[in-house]
Amino acid sequence: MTTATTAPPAVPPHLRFLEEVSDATAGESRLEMCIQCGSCGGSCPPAADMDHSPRHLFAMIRAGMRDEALRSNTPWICVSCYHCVTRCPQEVRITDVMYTLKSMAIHAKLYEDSTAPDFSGTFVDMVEKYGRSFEFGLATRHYLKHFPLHLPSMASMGLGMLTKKRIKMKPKKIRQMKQLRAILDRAKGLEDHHG
Amino acid sequence: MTDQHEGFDPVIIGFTCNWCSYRAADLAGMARIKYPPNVRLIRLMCSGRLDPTFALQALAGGADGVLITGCHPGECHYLEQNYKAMRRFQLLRRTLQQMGVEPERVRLVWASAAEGQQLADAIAEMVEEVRVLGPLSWRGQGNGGKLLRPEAEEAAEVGA
Amino acid sequence: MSDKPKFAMYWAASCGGCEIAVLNIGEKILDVDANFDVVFWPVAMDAKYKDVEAMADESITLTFFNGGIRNSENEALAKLLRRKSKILVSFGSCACEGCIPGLANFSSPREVFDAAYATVSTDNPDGTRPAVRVTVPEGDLEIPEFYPVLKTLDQVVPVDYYMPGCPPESHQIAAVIDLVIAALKGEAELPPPGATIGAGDSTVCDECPRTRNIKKIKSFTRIQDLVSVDPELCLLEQGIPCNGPATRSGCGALCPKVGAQCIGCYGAADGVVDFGARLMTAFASVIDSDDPDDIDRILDTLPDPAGQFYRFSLAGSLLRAAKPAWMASEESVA
Amino acid sequence: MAEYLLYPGCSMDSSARAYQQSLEAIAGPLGMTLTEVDDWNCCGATEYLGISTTPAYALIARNLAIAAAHANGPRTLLAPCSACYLNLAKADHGMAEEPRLNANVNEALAAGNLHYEPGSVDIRHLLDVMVHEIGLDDVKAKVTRPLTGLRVAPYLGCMVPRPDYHKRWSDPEHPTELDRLLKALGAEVIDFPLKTHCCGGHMTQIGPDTAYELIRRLLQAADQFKADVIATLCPMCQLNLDAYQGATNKHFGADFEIPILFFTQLVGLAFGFEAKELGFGSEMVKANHALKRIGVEPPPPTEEEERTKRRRRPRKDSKSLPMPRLSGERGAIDD
Amino acid sequence: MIDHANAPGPDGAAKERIGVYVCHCGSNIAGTVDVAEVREWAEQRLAPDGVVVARDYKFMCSSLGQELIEKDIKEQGLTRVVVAACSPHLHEQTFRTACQRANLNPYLCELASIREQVSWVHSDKDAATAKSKAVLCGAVQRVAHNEPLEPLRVPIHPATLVVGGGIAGIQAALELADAGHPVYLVERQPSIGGHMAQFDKTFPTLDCSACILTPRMVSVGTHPHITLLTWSEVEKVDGYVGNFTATIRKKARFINTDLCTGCGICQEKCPKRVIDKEYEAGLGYRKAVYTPFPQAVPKYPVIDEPNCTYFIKGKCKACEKFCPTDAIDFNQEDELVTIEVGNIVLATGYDLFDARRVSQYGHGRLANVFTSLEFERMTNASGPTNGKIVLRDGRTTPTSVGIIHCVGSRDRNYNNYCSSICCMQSLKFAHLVKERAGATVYNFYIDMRTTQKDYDEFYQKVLEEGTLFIRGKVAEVTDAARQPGEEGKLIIQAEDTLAGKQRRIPVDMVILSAALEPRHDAKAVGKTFGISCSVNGFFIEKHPKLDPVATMTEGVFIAGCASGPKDIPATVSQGAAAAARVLGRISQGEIELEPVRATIEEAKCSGCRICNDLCPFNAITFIEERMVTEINPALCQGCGTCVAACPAGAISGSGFSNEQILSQIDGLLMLNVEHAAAPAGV
Repeated sequence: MTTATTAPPAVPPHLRFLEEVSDATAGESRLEMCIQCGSCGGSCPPAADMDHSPRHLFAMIRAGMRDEALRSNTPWICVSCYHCVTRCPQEVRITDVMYTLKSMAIHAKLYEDSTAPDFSGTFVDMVEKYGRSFEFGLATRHYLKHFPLHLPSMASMGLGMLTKKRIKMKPKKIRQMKQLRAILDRAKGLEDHHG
Repeated sequence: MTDQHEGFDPVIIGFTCNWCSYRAADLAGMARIKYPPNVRLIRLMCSGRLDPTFALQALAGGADGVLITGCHPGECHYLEQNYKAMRRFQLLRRTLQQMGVEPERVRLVWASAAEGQQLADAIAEMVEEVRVLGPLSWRGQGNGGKLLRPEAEEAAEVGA
Repeated sequence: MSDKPKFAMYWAASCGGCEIAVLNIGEKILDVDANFDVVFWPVAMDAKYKDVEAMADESITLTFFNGGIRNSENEALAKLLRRKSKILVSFGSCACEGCIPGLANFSSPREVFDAAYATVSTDNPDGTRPAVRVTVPEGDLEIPEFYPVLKTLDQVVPVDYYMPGCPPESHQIAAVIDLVIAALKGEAELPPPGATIGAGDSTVCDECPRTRNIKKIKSFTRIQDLVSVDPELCLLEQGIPCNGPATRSGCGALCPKVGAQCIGCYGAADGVVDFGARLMTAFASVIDSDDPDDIDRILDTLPDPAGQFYRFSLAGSLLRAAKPAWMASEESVA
Repeated sequence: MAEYLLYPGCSMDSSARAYQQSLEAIAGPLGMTLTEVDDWNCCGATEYLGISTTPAYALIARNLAIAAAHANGPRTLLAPCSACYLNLAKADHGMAEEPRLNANVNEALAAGNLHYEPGSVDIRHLLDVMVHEIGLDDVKAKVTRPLTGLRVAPYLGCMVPRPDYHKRWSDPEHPTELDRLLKALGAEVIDFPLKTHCCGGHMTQIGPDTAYELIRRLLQAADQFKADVIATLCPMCQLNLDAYQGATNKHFGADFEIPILFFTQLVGLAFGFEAKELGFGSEMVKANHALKRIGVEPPPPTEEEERTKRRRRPRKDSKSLPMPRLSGERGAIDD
Repeated sequence: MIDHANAPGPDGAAKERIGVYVCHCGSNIAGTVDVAEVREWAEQRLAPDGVVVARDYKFMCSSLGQELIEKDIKEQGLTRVVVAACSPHLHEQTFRTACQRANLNPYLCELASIREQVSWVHSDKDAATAKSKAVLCGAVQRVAHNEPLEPLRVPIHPATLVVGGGIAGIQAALELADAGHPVYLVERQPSIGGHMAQFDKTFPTLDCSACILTPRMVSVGTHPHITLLTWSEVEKVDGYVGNFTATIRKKARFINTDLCTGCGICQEKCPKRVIDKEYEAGLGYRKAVYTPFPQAVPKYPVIDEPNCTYFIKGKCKACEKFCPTDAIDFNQEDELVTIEVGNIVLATGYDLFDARRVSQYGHGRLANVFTSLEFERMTNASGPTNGKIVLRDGRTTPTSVGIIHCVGSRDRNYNNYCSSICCMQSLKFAHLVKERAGATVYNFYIDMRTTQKDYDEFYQKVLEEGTLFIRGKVAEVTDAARQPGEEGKLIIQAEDTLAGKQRRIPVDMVILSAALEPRHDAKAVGKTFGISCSVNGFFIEKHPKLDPVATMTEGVFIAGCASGPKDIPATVSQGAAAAARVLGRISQGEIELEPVRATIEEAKCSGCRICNDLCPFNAITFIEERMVTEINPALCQGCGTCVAACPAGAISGSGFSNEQILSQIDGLLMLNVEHAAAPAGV
């Protein structure tokens, strides 16, 4: 049957979180289709550093464990390699779900370690400021804040990069910055969900 | 739109195939699933039997809508005849549009023998849609028989 | 006045082609004269309506009535000639199913008038439109009322025989005249009332010499858009929307024979309820796809289905016959 | 001369200068004319999508809209950077299949008087075009200096072969396109098992330890298969494997020394260009050995480099490679 | 314009005398529909349309209710009957039979469903009553145009064609032949036996496949009632249930089977070694002239033309030189035989999923990754390794083996169905590896499905043997070592979903339990026999539960994996079931077909050929000589698609004629004249 059914039955509370995540995901998340086979967790390169494997995280989402799920570091460690996506036997949009969870976590201010959110934040700030990413500004600002101890070791590398002219000291800015800002502002206005 | 058709109760003639959609209707009955009484079903052996003449006859005879149903694509009892029904339906709809009959008045719905609920829902939905359209009054009549394209549609509305 | 059987021919909303077709029968026309008194034939001779009114009912043996019923005058004459005629033949496509004038049924009368009296090329500053009654210094003028739709002859009066074609083929007309003459002499049996005469029982393909195969159509194309048309092969198989499969035989497949698709002027075969529907289902049935989008793509290559299927039969079609519904929605033009 | 729109992406004129340079060098011989998308902006990498959906897509879509607007210009939008390639493709695909997204993004674009109809540009990666459009025969024909004897590990990374919305690659896990291209250049190509595995992506910035481990896996596999160089087609991969190779060695007490080159640089060499024309010398792990192997004179070090030169330990036999943390493999519970 | 209602003729009386019976069905109908009012209305309002009797009764289907009808037919001389009651699918037969008892042709009786379509689905009594009138009126208008019909009777030819010589086909053939009926068994390969002949042990009992299969093969080969056609394929099927004519291509064997003794010298002497992709699943070799395996039935070899040196180079003929009976015949050509059969059993089996498609598992790239079928051959005592479990090098015995379930099954990237045998097969493999190689075995599964008799017990046994089970779909198999102990091994990386950890397990050998897929040519074969494939590509059964071996095409049955993955017990029972259905038909001697059929009025047919491509049952044929189209009534299934398509209106459909349906439409709308405008000419 292709036609829509009449008023859908109310969603039981413990399922609302699953729905929320699905709705907030661009396209169909297909989260509800997960059969817990673990091909995602098995494929994930940085799985070892995640507190929950993606599969486990999905089980938690289904269980309605909102806070635990949004606190998980898993989405932040996801490297968007899409191995899980192409291998998933149920075609769950895992990477997109991870993006959703990140933004939901940011909105809900639910994350243990601020390194990743900050990095994304800083990156986006730069982009919104110049229209281009600005590696030098980004790296320095980010490293100063989060890995002061790494700085020395990084310094030599950074210097190397500089001498090889692989880092620009000054940011590049696009001409139509106004236009870009207008677009992004409108877009933010449209970003209704999980407000 | 609706208020202007106060108290209007549409009549819809539905064509079913003997193997899927008619059995879906039977199932809806056995399960006591309620749907509006505005639809009257005719049993054919297969949706492939649906001669466009039947739809025209129904509309000419005073029906406000025509519902064509059959087995899901790939599940036809006669292997592939529902595809032929689909082809005819698509051409019929286009032609009717030129004749000033709103496309919403002719519907194609696939329903397996197990889909009593879905069929009932589809019927309910269509009845409401047609109720809103009002009695068949050849709106878009004055479009000189041009094939209504979305943008052309309002133009036709005005012309009527 | 001799006691020869009387013959009449009248044109209502039509182009006059039917008359020419009758004249085209050549010396046969002399047989008509030999066997009939032509009592009323506005095209061929002078006659007054009152003369016809004066005749006794059923005093005209044979009347060929061509043209559809577009206005009150057409209707009046139809009723008059019905009353006066023994055999009333719905003559030609216009009378039988509306033909080209019937295509006006796609549009409201207002639009019909606009097309005639309000185009860039018409000089009509104060937008005058025909009205049944107009008062001029000389007094009141009256013209026939223009109906909201064109009707077929049998929608206003009972008809004895139908003779299809736009126009009917002259050899068929000749045959019919021979038949009636023979019948009058008691040498032949007239077909049962309501029958279609001067045509075949099958469809144009039956008379078409082109070779035919199983049909699978991936897209339609206008004949003029084709670089070359296969002279041997069925036109429909070449994607040309040929109405031959559904159109009554009798013309001898003239058009396909000369490489033009049949446009369906002979109407539908016996027992068909709606001509357009037959064409619709025939075309749809040979579309070679099971994918809705693909089917839509193929149908896009048939830009004017209603025009294709109802070119001649719109006024006689099921939906347009259901006129009251839409007449109600149409404000009167008079 | 086939025309292409080029979306270079932010790193091409900075960290991936060599990519840009080598691409410019070989474009001519390959019969490609490249027109840069006017006033393009950053694609948002993998960061913006994690902040909010619509703006992230709108950011990307601005580029698509501008590209599509290039009046009767070429339809093919070329992206040499993996992340850019994927983001552009992702936005195009997402807008095509998700009406809600399409509507939102276009409403946003309208604020800048732009509109994008999904599918109106053909987003392709440089490698895809070289192999499938220009064709290996044409490439072979241009080879004047075969890379004979150079063992290359073909490395595509993640974002080019996956998720591959338009099925452009022979396989999402083990595509053979890069292998075939390099073979066409005369190189000795190893069956690199990790050719589509992750380089660590942004983790070098937010969780270096995680990144180092991923980098180590790649270097180790390349080393296990005795590769002289790793050929990559992504600025991010190149940066992580090259610039962080030192840090990785430090972190694990290892001493990998595998130069990471852009595949365009190797194409350039095979086409007979000189090393400096191809941006050689800008890599952190010097490619000099590799260059010498195929008889190419490495570019002289710049004086800064002279100043900042460091002593390097001679390379040890890989067998005796000391493995860090034999308790090792955090998470792995099978040792 | 055709006349719609059964309007009064010149004599003032309607053509037909119609009886109307409205059923209360207890309160099922009467509860929501004012039955009395409906009856009364019919009596008065429909009298002009020929209704002479109208009654309502508590239970029309009861014997009393039926007698009521019979009585009226006899006494009132009814010529048509309309019963307003339940769905025709429930009681149409009942009332038709009642009419027949009263010598009224059963097809002159119509049912109007006012229960399933009115009383049970509507609650408003007025609306329900009004609709009942409309539905009844439709039936009355329709029945006036019903015509007396006689069911078609066709004789059943006693012979049966069985397609496919696997265990399903063998079973079906033997059942039929043992019952004394002639059987033609057609097999594509040089020998019957199918996949089962490739296996070594069968789960769960572990008895040797050859030991139980060979006797069956032999009795097929020697059975007086079975004509065995191997190295043959069905090319064309004409006719219909009871009377099929099949054209079979006997491919050239290049062996004169009358002379050949099957001594096997030709195979010994043949100098050309060929990789055996079929029987040995690519793991072993055969000669260019060969019998697939020693116990092959029939025993005659075939010459593999594309690989034979003589056919390639024009010289060699070693086999011919050494053949003691001069049975080699290089000039032999394909031969077409046509046979007459009454029924057909399709047992065409399955193809194995090409595991290389799951590239992350490395089959075809990593030497020691094997498919299930390769492994079956390896463990088979008569296989390429004489049953020794070794790595590709052919020497080394593995010390650790990983078995991966669901490869290409339950995966939307390949096949989203469960292949149903993989769990048990993988357990069998685990046991064999333990038994023969004593290696450590890991089974990677998503869900363990051991649902049949003694299956779970077998699972228990394998657990006892110490096989290690890891619940997790394997992510990848790689040769990229990451840590000590991984060098030179295949590493299976997966999430142990129960331990909640990603694990890397180094093994020497990996076995992929590949999916069972429809035959690559299933669609084409289906077309030949007039049956269709499901979304998954397997043949569709008439009813998945109640009629699993029949198809929508009368006289064509399916058995075994042709209709979906099955284990051996299920396959065998289906073979037997199909045979039983065929035997039923044969013993009937003839079969009755519903008379709902399409017929062409030749005078009207213009030979436009619009209808020629519309019939999936090949009932429509074009007669070139007369340039008209004909319909074979026995092949016609009565769908009416051609009736609806005929542009000349030359095709009519009995039971569902235009007149019947158009009148029913008018009848249904009669109450709504306020909306309607009577079509011109009515």
